[in-house]
Amino acid sequence: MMMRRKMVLRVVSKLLIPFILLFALYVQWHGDFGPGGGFQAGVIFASAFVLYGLIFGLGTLRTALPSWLTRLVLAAGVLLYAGVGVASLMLGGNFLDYDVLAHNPLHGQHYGIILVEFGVGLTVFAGIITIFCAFAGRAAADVNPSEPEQAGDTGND
Amino acid sequence: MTFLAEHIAVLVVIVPLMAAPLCVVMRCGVASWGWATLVAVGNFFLSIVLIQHVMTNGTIVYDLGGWEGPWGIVYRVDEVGALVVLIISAIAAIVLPYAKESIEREIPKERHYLAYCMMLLCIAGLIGMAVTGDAFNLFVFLEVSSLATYVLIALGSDRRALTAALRYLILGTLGATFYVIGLGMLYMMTGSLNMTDLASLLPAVQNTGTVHVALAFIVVGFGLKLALFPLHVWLPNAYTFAPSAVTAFLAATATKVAVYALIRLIFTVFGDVDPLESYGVRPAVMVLAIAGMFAGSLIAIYQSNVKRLLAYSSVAQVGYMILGISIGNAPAMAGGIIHMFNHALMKGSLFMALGCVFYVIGSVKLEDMAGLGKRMPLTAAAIVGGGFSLIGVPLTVGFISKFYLVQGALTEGMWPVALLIMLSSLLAVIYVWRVVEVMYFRSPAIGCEERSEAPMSLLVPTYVLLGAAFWFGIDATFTGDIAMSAAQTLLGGSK
Amino acid sequence: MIEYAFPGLLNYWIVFLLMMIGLYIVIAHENLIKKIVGLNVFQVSVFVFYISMAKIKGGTAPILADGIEVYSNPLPHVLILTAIVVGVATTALGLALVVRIQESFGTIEDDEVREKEEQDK
Amino acid sequence: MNIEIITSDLLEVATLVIMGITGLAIARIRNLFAVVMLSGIYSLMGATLYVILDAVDVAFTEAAVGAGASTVLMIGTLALTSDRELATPNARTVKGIFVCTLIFAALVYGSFDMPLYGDPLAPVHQHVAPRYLGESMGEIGLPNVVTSVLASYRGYDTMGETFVIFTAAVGVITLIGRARRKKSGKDGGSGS
Amino acid sequence: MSPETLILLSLAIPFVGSLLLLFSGPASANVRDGLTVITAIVLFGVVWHLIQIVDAGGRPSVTLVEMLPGLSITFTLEPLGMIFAGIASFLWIVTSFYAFGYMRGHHETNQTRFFFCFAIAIMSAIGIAFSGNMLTLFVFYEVLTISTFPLVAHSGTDEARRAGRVYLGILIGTSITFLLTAVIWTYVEVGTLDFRQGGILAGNAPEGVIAVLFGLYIYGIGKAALMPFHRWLPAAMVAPTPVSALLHAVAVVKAGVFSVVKVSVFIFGLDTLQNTGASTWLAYVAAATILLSSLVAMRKDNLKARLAYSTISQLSYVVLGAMLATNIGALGSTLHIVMHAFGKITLFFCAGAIIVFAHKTEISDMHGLGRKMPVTFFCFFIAALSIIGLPPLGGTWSKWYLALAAAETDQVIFIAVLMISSLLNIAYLMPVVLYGYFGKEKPAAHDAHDHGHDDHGHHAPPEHPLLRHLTFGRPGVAEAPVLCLAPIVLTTVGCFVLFFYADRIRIFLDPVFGG
Repeated sequence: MMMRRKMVLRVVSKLLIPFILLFALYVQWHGDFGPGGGFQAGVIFASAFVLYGLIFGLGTLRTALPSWLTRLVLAAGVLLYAGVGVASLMLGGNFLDYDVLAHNPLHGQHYGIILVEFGVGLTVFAGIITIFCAFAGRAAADVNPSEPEQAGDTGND
Repeated sequence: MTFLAEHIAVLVVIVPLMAAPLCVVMRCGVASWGWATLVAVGNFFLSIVLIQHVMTNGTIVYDLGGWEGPWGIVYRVDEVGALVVLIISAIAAIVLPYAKESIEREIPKERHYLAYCMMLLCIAGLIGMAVTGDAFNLFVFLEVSSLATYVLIALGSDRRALTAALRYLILGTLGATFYVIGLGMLYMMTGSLNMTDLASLLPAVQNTGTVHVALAFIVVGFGLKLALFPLHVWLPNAYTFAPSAVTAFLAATATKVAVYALIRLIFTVFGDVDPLESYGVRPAVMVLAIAGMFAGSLIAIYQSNVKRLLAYSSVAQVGYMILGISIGNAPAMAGGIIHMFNHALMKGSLFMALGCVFYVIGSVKLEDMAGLGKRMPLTAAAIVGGGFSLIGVPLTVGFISKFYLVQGALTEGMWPVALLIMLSSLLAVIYVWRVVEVMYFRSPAIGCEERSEAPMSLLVPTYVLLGAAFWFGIDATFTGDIAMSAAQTLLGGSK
Repeated sequence: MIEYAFPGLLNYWIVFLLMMIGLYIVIAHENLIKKIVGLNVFQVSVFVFYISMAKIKGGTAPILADGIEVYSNPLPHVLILTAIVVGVATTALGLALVVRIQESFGTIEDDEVREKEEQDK
Repeated sequence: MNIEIITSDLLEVATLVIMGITGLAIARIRNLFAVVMLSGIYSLMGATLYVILDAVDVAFTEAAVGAGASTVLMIGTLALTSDRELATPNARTVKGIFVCTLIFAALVYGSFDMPLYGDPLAPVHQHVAPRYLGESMGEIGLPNVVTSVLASYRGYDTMGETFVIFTAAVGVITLIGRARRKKSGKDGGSGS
Repeated sequence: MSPETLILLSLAIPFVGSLLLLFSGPASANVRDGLTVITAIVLFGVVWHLIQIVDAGGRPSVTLVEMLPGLSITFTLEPLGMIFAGIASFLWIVTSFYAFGYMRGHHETNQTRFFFCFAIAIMSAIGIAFSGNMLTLFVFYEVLTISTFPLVAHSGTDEARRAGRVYLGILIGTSITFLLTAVIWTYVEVGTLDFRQGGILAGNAPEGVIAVLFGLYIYGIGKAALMPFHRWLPAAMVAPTPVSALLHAVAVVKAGVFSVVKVSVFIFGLDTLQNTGASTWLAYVAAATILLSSLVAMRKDNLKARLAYSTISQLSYVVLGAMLATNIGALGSTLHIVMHAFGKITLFFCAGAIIVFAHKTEISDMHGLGRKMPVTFFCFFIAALSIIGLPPLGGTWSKWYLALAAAETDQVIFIAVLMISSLLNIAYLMPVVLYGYFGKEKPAAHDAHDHGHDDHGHHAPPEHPLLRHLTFGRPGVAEAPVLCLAPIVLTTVGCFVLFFYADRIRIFLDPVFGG
């Protein structure tokens, strides 16, 4: 583990991470009223995990967030967004017409926006984690001399 | 059925778009392939419904989110748009069945499902570009398709695929950003992003420097995406080193969609009067188009890698499309439009045939293809057939395009242009014939004389597309009608 | 119109200059990471251009509140939110490609890569 | 003239100038680590500027993404490659300066007909935007107009944007992801 | 069967035949050759039937496909085309027999591809003959070019490939650059491409356009081998002799000049050409081609090359007739298509027989060969006389009408050209015969060739009786085998017969040139 001995970092980050997550949730659900929304929330939420990964190692992060899970979340986010659109199609509106989601168009809009923002948040969160892990995983492989990369190779898997 | 008819414009986009995440969830190459193929074929039928609907009921305007333009995003599908959607989904429905064997040979197994996911995203992005009526939405879907394209190209088995993808990424992003700058200026002058709305607002500010510069930026931006000479530098390597199935798909669709988007922007957004004329850029565009026709063909003649040869030929063919637009009368414009369709058919089938070659002999270098006529008679015949189309031999689609183009040039009295078109076809004869000669009149290298044809799963899709290239060359009424009426609509503003 | 005399168009010109710095980095530098940084600079400058045009002097952020009359235009903000995301997505992909190029060619200088490509022929 | 407005304008121009200096530094410096840091600072300055220009949502995003995520990714890339840039050939410099000057001239030419900065009568403030500002409360019911436009009026764009992120993430896995079967024993290798 | 069906049938027969022999070819050479003959005979039967229908005044027409409104693949029969179709299909039978003897005697490879392309070439010749509009003609014109390319490059040697490139380059180059431009231009001017008696451009286009268009057409039809686009024809002589005989003496080149006549008559109208004078300068070009290529022919020692230049010269007779733009001139042209076809195919057959069975290609090596191959040389002599234009041989009539036309238009210079050309014909054709009969054999050269021949014999399987040298029971005679000799004799007889039937052909053509 690269940072096993850095006690201060470990303690501070352990304290910090819950607050970051909380802030992300606030940004996610408060975006309708102030600045913020799914996108920013997703990034912040992910940053907490990135921090975790940096301090405690990629393997530990992957135990908490296995790759199948991030992929599932990644797909679930976009599908949730598009799914809201399909739902409004099914309910007789145009694609992404939230008016039909509830009896009152205003409520419908509200539900719709909350749902799609959530979808955005999920995808962005999972996306950033995925990208980070890919780069970090590559770095971990890079220091491993047992796997020389051949020129012209499509890549090792 | 009314549901289908009502929402068909958006369905053609979201079906492949929503299918893509499922591929990632599956994590299984064969299952993803089956799923992607199913979706592509389904989408092909949807696009047939779409074009029928457009042809009977006229242009579809679909308000996404129920917000009408210019406040929301609208989809606006006219005849050409529907034709472009049909091209994309038809090519996808043919390339995907083909892709299985080809991708299994060229891409490591763990990445298959990712490749299919990217394929679906690319399809959705391209279709989204074709149907949108919102100038900024165009950018978003341009990026969806572009990002997927970069990844697909980088999957090629040669390491040069990586650099090809990165260079394309850099130039493509520059192009897209140029477009965004141009669009920003238009928005600044009009306050709208909706294409129809822009068209009605632009005449008032048409003579401002801002709008002129905006047009220039949009043309350069899309010029990069559609490989307009001399902005084509990314294309040859990208097509050469991408996996065969990807090359076939991209060559058949990507540049055409960009051309179509440019046509839309120039003629419907700027189109209150003939924009090329009123902005005084007709000669420049025409010169670039002709230069592209000749430069592309001339460079193609000297290539020793056949994929690369065809890639340069694509640069030349894009020149034809742009030339058709720049001449500015209905037949020439129809020629440009119909060539988008026709070129998709011929280049698609040619690259698929080359994929067969690569599958069997592991190379597409000219010298390695010696004696191919004997070793792989069906594949070689397909290459010859596609080559005829490139030349523009009658009864192939290439002839129809050239007929319209030359007709347009002559109607306008530009007979030197007509002669130049013909001369550039001669260059096509030369590069096609180089390949044919090597395949049929040179003996194969020692040790590979025996016959070994590509598997049926590769050959059948190739021949389906090739058959289409002949079918629409023999009976061009369908495509000709659409192109002609679309051309008249596009130019309608100028009369 | 005196209150619009400053900065007038000056800020747009500076923004254009910023764009050109980005573009220059993309064109003139061989290092692939630097090219991608250049793309970023270019794009951020374009974003600034959009956001600048949305501004109304004396306006406030478009979050509706009582007692405020003048809001800046929210639409470019939305567009740029999207564009930022697209930008970072492109950057991520570009960097992934750079990593692969480094692994395959052993360098990320475009001219050196090109030399090695010549040898592949 | 309102003193607040003048301050804001001065602040804006000053920030732009700082960004310009940062940009030039990025172009000149050959230590890539510094370049990446400067690039982050450039984004951060951009975010500051967005706040001045009333675009708080954008500023928030730019700070999180441009200054945060992008920089992390770039540093990650540097760790995998090298942090020195070699000298640039002169021919390229000349070409770059030539092209950029040309485009700059075009842009400046185009700017002469633009509405002045901050003009409330500019077309952008007349056509579509007033409807968002005026009607969104009644149609959507949210005070943050940016959210209304983002998620509802132009919700489809946002969906496209989400798919862009999705594409990029999947693309990155495709390019540099590692398969499950390899290196399961090591802490770093089993990622994505 | 209705005439319409017959039209399609006559295109389908060679096509289907070609496909059949493509698949049967590898199985058995005899089956393949049998198929070729049957296809050829059936085709001629159908064409002959159609000729009679046309003679009776029928003008059947059928549209195969409509590519775009106003652009269709249409076949319409009229006498001019029937003449061409008749010659091509009749001579195909003859050539088939000859080709078996030749190809087997020569032990050629890739025979299946050879006969396949041959059949496709014949199909396109028929298509050209039947075409009802300019587009159809153009389509089949191109198919003919492409299908004959493999025949030219047949041997696959560097020389053959180079020749193939010249062949394709000139023919495709001219046809795409000039002819296609002209076709589309015509369409732009008048909105139709249908052949019509009196011409579709007549009165529908400005004079300047007509002049330019006509030039484009005539030079676009590279197969007419008008100078300076004649180089492909000598180049094509690397092909096996049956190809040179049927295609480069009959089908391909005649397709070219036939197209010239057809364009002059049905697109422009002879009256239009006469009134605008658009064709005058081309008449001079044709005259120059006649003389120049005759002069070149005299200097060629290679027999096939000499015949090739002779063909170029003779083709320009046809072009000249059309350029004179009178009915008599055009009639002379059409007749010359027929007469020259029989004469030249005989000459090529003879040349082929000499190449295969005496292994001589250069005229200077043929001294005394007439004594060894008496029949071949006699036939060569007769055919040469027909080309020169002496009675009682077919060639007389065509030159007669051409001269008449020149006189009619008061262009005496062309009469002089025809006369000089006839003298030149004598000068380059007669020496072959004279050397053959009266020259002294060169022993050294003879030995070398004989040796080569023996070599052949070693590797070749036992020869079929039809492929054995005929000796007529006389020592020193080693005549070509029956399979080759019979076609030669037949076409020679044809030259005679045509002298007596020329008027019948004129009557047949009356509906076109009757005015």
